[in-house]
Amino acid sequence: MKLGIMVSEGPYQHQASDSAYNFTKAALEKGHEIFRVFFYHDGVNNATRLTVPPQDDRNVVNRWSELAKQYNLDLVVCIAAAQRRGLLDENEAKRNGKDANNIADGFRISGLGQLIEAGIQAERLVVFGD
Amino acid sequence: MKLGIMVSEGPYQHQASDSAYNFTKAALEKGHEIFRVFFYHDGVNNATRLTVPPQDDRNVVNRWSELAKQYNLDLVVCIAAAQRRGLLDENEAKRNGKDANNIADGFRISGLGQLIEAGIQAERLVVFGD
Amino acid sequence: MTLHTVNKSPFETNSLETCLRLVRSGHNVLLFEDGVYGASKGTRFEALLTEAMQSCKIHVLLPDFEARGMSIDSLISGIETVDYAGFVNLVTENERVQAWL
Amino acid sequence: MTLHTVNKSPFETNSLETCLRLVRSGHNVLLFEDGVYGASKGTRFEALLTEAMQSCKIHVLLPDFEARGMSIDSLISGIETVDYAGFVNLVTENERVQAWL
Amino acid sequence: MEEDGGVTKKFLYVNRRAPYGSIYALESLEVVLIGAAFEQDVSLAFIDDGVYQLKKSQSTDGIGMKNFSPTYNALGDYDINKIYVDKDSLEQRGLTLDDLMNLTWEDENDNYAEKPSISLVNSEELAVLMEQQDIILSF
Amino acid sequence: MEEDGGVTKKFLYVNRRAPYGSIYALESLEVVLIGAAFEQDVSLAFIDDGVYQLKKSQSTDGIGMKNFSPTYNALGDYDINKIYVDKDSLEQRGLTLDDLMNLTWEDENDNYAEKPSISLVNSEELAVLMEQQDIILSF
Repeated sequence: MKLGIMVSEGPYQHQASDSAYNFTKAALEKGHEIFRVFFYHDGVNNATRLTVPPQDDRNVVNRWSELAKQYNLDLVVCIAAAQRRGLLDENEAKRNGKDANNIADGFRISGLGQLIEAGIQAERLVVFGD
Repeated sequence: MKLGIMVSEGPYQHQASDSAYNFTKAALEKGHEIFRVFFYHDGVNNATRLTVPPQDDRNVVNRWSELAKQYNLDLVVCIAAAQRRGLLDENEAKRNGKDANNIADGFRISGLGQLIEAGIQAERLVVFGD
Repeated sequence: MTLHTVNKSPFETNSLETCLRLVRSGHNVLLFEDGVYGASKGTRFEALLTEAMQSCKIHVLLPDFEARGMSIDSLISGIETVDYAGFVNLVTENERVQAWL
Repeated sequence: MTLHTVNKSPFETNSLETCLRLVRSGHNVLLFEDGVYGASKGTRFEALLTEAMQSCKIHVLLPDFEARGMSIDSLISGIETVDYAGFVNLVTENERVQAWL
Repeated sequence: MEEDGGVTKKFLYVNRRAPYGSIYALESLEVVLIGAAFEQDVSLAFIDDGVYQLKKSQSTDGIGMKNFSPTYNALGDYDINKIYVDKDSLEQRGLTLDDLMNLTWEDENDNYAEKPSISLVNSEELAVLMEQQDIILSF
Repeated sequence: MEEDGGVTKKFLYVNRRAPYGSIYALESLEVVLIGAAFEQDVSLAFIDDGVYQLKKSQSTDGIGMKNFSPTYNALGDYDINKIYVDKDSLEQRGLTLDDLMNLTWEDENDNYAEKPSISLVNSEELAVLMEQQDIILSF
């Protein structure tokens, strides 16, 4: 079945991203298709490549990047939420006159329409938040 | 009186940073001393210079930077919480092999001892969180 | 048929109570994250869940329950345990998912 | 003398109730952010606050109350309004601040 | 939208948080407005503290945040006129319909008559409404 | 610590959240451990869902997060042995002291006898305790 996922909280502060990851991985392993994972609200903070978690803890960002690579996942970060919170890719940094960007491999920035599209295209949409 | 402030949530997602800012500003305008503002948990995200909030909204990060400049405030970001969440200064980026940093003017990264010290030195400690 | 997910402790927020007020007969409810605390015997939520189970099924995500040191022995009778694969099945077997954040 | 701050809606979380269970005579309580909803007349929290005011003072942060469209007319009688400067005064006049997040 | 092959689904946005204390109310509204372009069958539900989002007379000058409540008035122009308010939640909070903004839409099939967008619903009606949806977005 | 001029203050860490669902429990513990070096008069209170932080038998393999509950056992080694658990909160959750980890410390003034660190307190005792503090950190 074709599933859509929305993640509304950042890494570590709440369990939402962990739950979404464990759910997505289980769905993929069962042979389901993940149409898109959409990161909204503080969820956009899952997409920064600048995290340095403790050695004995999980790496939330890398885990998403690796899952995206393995399964060719579409990880989309909401542009409006990302701008508010300081999550930029190279283009966005340039466009907004910022001297750095921080997006991690496997994520892309796009509009809220991508969330609606996920709702239309996917057969189920599952929301993970606080 | 000498006050300490702790901010536990990031910009925009919760009102904590707004409340802490409005409180701090009012305290300074009344002639109180702010010993330190300590950013912990997702509060570290208040210190990124990469935010691009909508034109008609407040700029949470710049507001802190400007208040720091005007009153010579000590804005301290917890290093452990910052590493988990991807908030780095130039040194931290270098030390951790990251190709970018994102700290804003007026903030500095330091250890949790700075929070304890604020508790010891300040006459009151006020916590703003979710 | 709807899958309702509850990820908050019923002692801290009103999510479980509102969910159970609006759940319909035949629906499924999944308790996960801090929501699993509602699945334990001997609290004021036991009666609420037991009553809900007259018409619905209640599930608890076992990995979250175990993470928090809760023992299967303390599970309210009638609540079923699932792992993440079981969570996925609940999502696909129900027609929609409603998250009570 | 302690200043207790409550920033959560009492309808959503248990912060106000726990605060009022543990507040001592002569203490001050400040409702701010979503906590201001507790200051309105005509809800199940009115009796709780009115009882607490037998021994404590309850304050509400007016800017937060007004932001949410709540009118002074709806304020439970006896609750005092403060602005941010008044919040600062409450902090300095009490010996410690306890945040009920 | 052509790219979606003309599919029309029933979308419900469920709002259970108060405004300003957290951003969910504002960012939910942003999704609703963007989503309006997709010509889906859209409903909004306000439950628990979500009913406070529609409170009249919001005035945020004192907290330095943007008052986004006037935007709810624009929903009618986007053909979003199915706004369901949970009666129990409203009553628990000591509020009535009169305390909420008067949201309306113009019915082009009825000589552009201005009609109310908000319906008060009881638990049973709300439960039925939720069960009729394809997609439920929770904020 | 010399830089603090030998001041000793009474610090209370108030924990009201369950572990794992959010990070507050873990990051609160990190402050407590760092703070131990400052030789202040430290107490910990566990209220509401905070009491779940001390639950025995936590096992996080299934969720891929680090089980940090064994760290509470180390508190005694840092001379942090005033751990107050709100009795009402514990009872509401159907738990007893036996459901919590057995946290202890060694009393060097009593031939290193192992003594329990946890005290169950009622509302009145807890309220008095809180009123005796200089600094209250809430998580």
